Amino acid sequence: MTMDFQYTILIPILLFFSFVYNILWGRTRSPKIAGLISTTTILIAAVLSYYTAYQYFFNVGLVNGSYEKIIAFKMVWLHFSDTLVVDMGILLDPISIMMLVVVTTISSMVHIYSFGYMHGDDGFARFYAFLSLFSFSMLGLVVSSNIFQMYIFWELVGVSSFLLIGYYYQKPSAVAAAKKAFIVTRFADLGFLVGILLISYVTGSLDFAVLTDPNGPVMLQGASLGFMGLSVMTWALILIFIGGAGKSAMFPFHIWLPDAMEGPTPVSALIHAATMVVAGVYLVARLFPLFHIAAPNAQYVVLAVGGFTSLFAAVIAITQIDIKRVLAFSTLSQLGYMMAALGASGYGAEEGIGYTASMWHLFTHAMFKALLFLGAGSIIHAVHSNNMTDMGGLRKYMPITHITFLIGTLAIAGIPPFAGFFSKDEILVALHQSSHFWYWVEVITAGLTAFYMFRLYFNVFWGENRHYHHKPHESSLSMTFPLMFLAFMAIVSGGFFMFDFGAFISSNLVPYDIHIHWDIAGLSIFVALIGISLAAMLYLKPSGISTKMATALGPVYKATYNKFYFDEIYLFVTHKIIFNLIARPSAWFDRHVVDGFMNMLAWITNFVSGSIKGLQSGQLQHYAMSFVSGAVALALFFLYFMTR
Amino acid sequence: MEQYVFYILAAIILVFSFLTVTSRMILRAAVYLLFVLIATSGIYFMLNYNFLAAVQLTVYAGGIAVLIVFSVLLTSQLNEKMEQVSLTKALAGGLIAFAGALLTILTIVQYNFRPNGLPELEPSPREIGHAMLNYGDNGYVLPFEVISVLLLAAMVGAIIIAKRPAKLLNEDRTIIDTSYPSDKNAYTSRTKAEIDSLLK
Amino acid sequence: MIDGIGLQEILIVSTIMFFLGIYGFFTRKNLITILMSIELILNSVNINFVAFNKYLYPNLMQGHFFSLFVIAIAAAEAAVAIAIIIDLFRNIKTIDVEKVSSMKN
Amino acid sequence: MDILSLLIVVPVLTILAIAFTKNYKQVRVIAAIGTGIQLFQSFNLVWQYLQERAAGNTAIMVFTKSYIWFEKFNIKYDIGVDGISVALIALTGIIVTAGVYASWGVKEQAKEFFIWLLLLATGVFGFFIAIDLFTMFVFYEIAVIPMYLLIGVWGSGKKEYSAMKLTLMLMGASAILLVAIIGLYIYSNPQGGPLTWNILELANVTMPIEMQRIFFPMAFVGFGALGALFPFHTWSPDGHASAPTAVSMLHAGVLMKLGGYGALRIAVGLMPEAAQEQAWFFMILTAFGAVYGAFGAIMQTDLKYINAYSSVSHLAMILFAILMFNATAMNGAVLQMISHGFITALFFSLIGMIYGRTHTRDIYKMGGLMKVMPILAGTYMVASFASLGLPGFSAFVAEMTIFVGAFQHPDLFHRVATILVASSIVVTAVYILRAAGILLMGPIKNDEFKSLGDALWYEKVTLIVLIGSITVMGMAPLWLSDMIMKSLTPMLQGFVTL
Repeated sequence: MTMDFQYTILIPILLFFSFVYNILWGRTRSPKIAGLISTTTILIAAVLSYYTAYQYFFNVGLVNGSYEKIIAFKMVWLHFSDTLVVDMGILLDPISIMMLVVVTTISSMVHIYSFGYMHGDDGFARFYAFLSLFSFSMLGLVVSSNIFQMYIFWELVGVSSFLLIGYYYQKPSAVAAAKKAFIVTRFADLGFLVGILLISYVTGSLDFAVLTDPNGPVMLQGASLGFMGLSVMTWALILIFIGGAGKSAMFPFHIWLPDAMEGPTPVSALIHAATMVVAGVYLVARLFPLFHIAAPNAQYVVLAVGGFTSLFAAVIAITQIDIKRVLAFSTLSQLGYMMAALGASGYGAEEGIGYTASMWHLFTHAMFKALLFLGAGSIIHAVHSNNMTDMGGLRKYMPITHITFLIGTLAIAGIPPFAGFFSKDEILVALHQSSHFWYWVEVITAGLTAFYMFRLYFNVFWGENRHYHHKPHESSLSMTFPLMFLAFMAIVSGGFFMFDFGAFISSNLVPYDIHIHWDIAGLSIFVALIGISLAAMLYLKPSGISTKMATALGPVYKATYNKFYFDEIYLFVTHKIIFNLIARPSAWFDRHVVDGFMNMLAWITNFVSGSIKGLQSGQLQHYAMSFVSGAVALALFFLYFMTR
Repeated sequence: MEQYVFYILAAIILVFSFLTVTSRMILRAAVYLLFVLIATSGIYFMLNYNFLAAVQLTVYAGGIAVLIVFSVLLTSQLNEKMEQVSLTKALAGGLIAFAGALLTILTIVQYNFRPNGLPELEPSPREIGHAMLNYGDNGYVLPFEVISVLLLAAMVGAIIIAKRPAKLLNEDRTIIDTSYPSDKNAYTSRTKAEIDSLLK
Repeated sequence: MIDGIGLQEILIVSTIMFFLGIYGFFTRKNLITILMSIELILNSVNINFVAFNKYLYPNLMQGHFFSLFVIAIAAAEAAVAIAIIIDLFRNIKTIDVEKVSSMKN
Repeated sequence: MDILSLLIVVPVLTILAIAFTKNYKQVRVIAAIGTGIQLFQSFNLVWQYLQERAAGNTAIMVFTKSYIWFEKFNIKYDIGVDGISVALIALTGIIVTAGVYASWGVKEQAKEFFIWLLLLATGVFGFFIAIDLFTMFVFYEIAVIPMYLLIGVWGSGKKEYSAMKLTLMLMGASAILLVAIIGLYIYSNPQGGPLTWNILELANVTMPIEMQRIFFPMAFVGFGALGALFPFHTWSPDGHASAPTAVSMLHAGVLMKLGGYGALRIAVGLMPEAAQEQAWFFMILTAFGAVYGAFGAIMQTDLKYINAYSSVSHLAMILFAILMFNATAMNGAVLQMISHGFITALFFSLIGMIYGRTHTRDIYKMGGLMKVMPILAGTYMVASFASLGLPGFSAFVAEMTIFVGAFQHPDLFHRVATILVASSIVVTAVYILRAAGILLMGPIKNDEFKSLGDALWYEKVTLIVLIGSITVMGMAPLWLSDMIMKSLTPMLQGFVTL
């Protein structure tokens, strides 16, 4: 049964209009109107997305045992050549629909939340305009039918992220963070772009329908051509993965994400936790058949980078004291999980459990991480500080925030029956099937996750009661409602879909049943509980143990606290090497050597003319002398040389 | 006899020509020039061109030389020696002049002049007057008229030039850049000191 | 015709006179002395005209008349030149040819 | 009067009308009217052109007219347009209009200023419609010469030096160019018989390869110098820094495109064999120039210098793409000409407006302008995004077309060079954001700036026209791209199949 999905074009377009309205006229109108317009459009988009999901999964449903890829809309945007065409299209398949739901849901919650959080801010309209722009770009990204369309929206989410991180543009640190985020991701995007170029060169197509057809000719193209021992397709996919790694802040592009917390907290929740940062994961998932079939080496890179990042970020998260940074590093860690799951996945229904798990984790993570960030926002709003050293005992003042935050923490720690447990379990299953080394890495990471999250939780809500400037109070309904909604989602999105998620999303679109592997799950619960109890021991009641441990570990602690000095390394490379060793010399070279050469030509001309100018002295006698001597010489010449 | 007279005249011409161009006293140079001009008229006499010789004496030796002496008196300090000619300039000029003279003389000596041998014409002032105003063959009325117009023009010009009032004598105006708008130093390479020394 | 004197002797005298004038023209700085050098040159040319006329074409008068005209022109020239020199002297108090360069620049 | 000649006649009439005005108010009104008509004409031309093509006219050039004006050398006033020139004429129309509004505040010697400005515009229009090499060259010179006066008289800073440098370097280049053009003329009829300057006829003639080897580099360098080909670009930073706003806009926006257009149509179009033979050398220069210009911009502190170096980088891409000899890359080159024209004009107009308020162009002396002048600062931000190749703006379309096109080249060396050029977009992001960050964001550094006003109405006209063009082209590039692509096809037949 076919269905007309053309209305889906409205989902992004509405948001685009909201953006245009707010950016052009929002400043001069009442801020309330701007907020209402944005919120209304995103809510409409959310409703449309749910409707689409319902239609797609239940009305259209399975055709010959698998889900169809539906092109709901397609328009030629640009012809590069006869075969290389950039379309603007809407591709509906299980993962894009899931992303539609995730993005519109989280975005709606953030829109509502921001009514309270951003209340009274100067740039209220601007904020909502940028939120609309972001939602538009993100939705455009997830429904892309063409890799180039994806690249286009990829850049647009990058710029919305830039604008929102730099929202407090008068704060130099925010500006610096925005610039850093944009430039780092742009550098990674160069990899994406070159990857696209390679793919276009090898396959002659940019269309996902062609590129991801597992039986298509693309899977064999580019396999023969080699460069440094890897096939061209492998290189292309590694480059594309670099783009994804940049956006998902995988190691070594992770440095921008913690700094990005300079943006308003709702933005961190929306962009830097739930949606934009998973774009990299989504990209790999989108091209999954290509990764798995045409370039297994590239897929292994995905696994390794994802696995390493998850552990690396978890270690750093332990020592951070800024609550948003802790959450940022935990985001990194969880994104690493998703990447690793994709890297470990096989192709097919059962073998592709990693794929399903990754998407599932993406889904649940979006819910509980948005919840955690919004909760953190609520706390910051109340306490006016980001540092957990300024907090403690908040459970008494902010009951709703406390409960919802606890739910989120349990979810991320992987305690059943909360969402994170189920998706993380499937990821561990997938890793167990594929690589024991990375399996153990992720198990350890799970323990660390539980530890640092509960360290955060205990420090903020328990521990000793700090002295506050004014008594913290619970936030308004516009802020607590999204918290409660997301807490509800964080509970049900795992268990509720328990035996159903595989029925919706699988690597080859064929639904299958998934079930809990209690052997693996048991271990992960055990590790998580160890982490929690350790955290409780150290931080539930104020005790000096943690500081003692920190001093005992000394340099290790310091290195971890300073994020292993990656920022410094990057700073060194950009400022010392690129600025001072390339840019400054080339500017100098241009002014002095190239331009100097031109000036030298001018100088020579000037000099020569100055010298011969002496001949035109204006002195009659000089002229006369030249004239006579010339005449004499000519006479001599004609008389004595010409005649003989 | 005539031969020796010629040699004497030639010697006078050459010696005083040389002195004219080398003397550092300007009035003396003018007088030496006068001698040269007179000696030249002597040569004309010897060639039997009496009218021409007379003209030479009156116009040249009488008119022009006096004019020059006058202008010398008007413009120069008489008891002041002119500055020494710089050696390079003298050498260069001398060399060129010498080379030119040598070349010319060599050519003259080598060339075989052939007179046409026809009977000589001795012009009397009367014949000259006729030829001057004749417009037929051997008539010179056209150059004569042209010369008269030229003389008139020269006369008028000389009067006008000499009558023009002195333009700048006050100090705040420069001699060079009167036509330029403001920043005189932008357009001239002269320093203030140079201009001042010129004005002195 | 001068007895015992050929054309070449006269020409040599005039040539030397001519180049002495040239030398003066080159080396003198004072405008009046330059004018004198020019007179020397003109004079030597006159001698040439006359000598050629007398020795080579004694039946004609061209050289003679040319000399006359040259004398006339020299007079005119001297008059104008001296007027200019005097005017110059009144204006810039010098008749040094090297310093009179206001046309330049 | 035919539709193309009107493009020259109208500015000339405007100049005449301006000559009879009494004060600067009349001058600018007349200039605005004249350029308004011109803008309308440019759009009308685009419309007529599309109609003509839709009606099935497949000639290489349409609206052709020919009048002989110098019979002895067969020099004709030959005019005609194809998709490329139509697009560039529209660009010129828009930028001239924007330029007039950007110089609304010129009061000193306004009459002369607008006369020279419009004369420059006349030259540019003439250049784009001419298809006779000599006539083209004449218009080229008409466009270049007023630059000297415009910079030398109305400029700022080291204006005499800059004006002289610019004029001398461009004149030097055009001297070389003239030799190449005459070479083309002399070898235009190998069989003997009448020679021709006409581009269309020349395209059917194969010049002996030995001669091409001599004349191609001359033509390419001659046009390339105007298109800021490394190392002949050094006039551009100084020139732009000293030029008044509208002149910078016109110069960077339009005049420098003459270089790219000429290199495409004459150097590469008429001497394809030598072009292919020598492409590698110029490709190294242009690829290097693209990256080098971007790096050069990182360390600049003067807004105009930043933009001038950015132009060097972006224009190098145009010449780079032209040397790729495939339709996509060349299409990208033309798109980049148009896109860069809009963006750089926008930048220069903004810099002019900001400079007019703060009286400094040193970015370190400014800061936090976003708070003081939200419209100008916001527009500057938009211009920055457009310049660094963000989707939705024209530069993205152009650059991507260039990269994709260039990357389809079968030779590995070309593809590696493409990656090198593509990497310049990262550097672009660095310097653009650095400048925007220091200039617009952060705290306000100078208290005097707090009282500064935002954009005035005529400034808004300039900004809206330019931003509108940039976004329209960035969001709906298809018609433009296809129009250009169709016109490139006949030219590409001259190349050896790759």
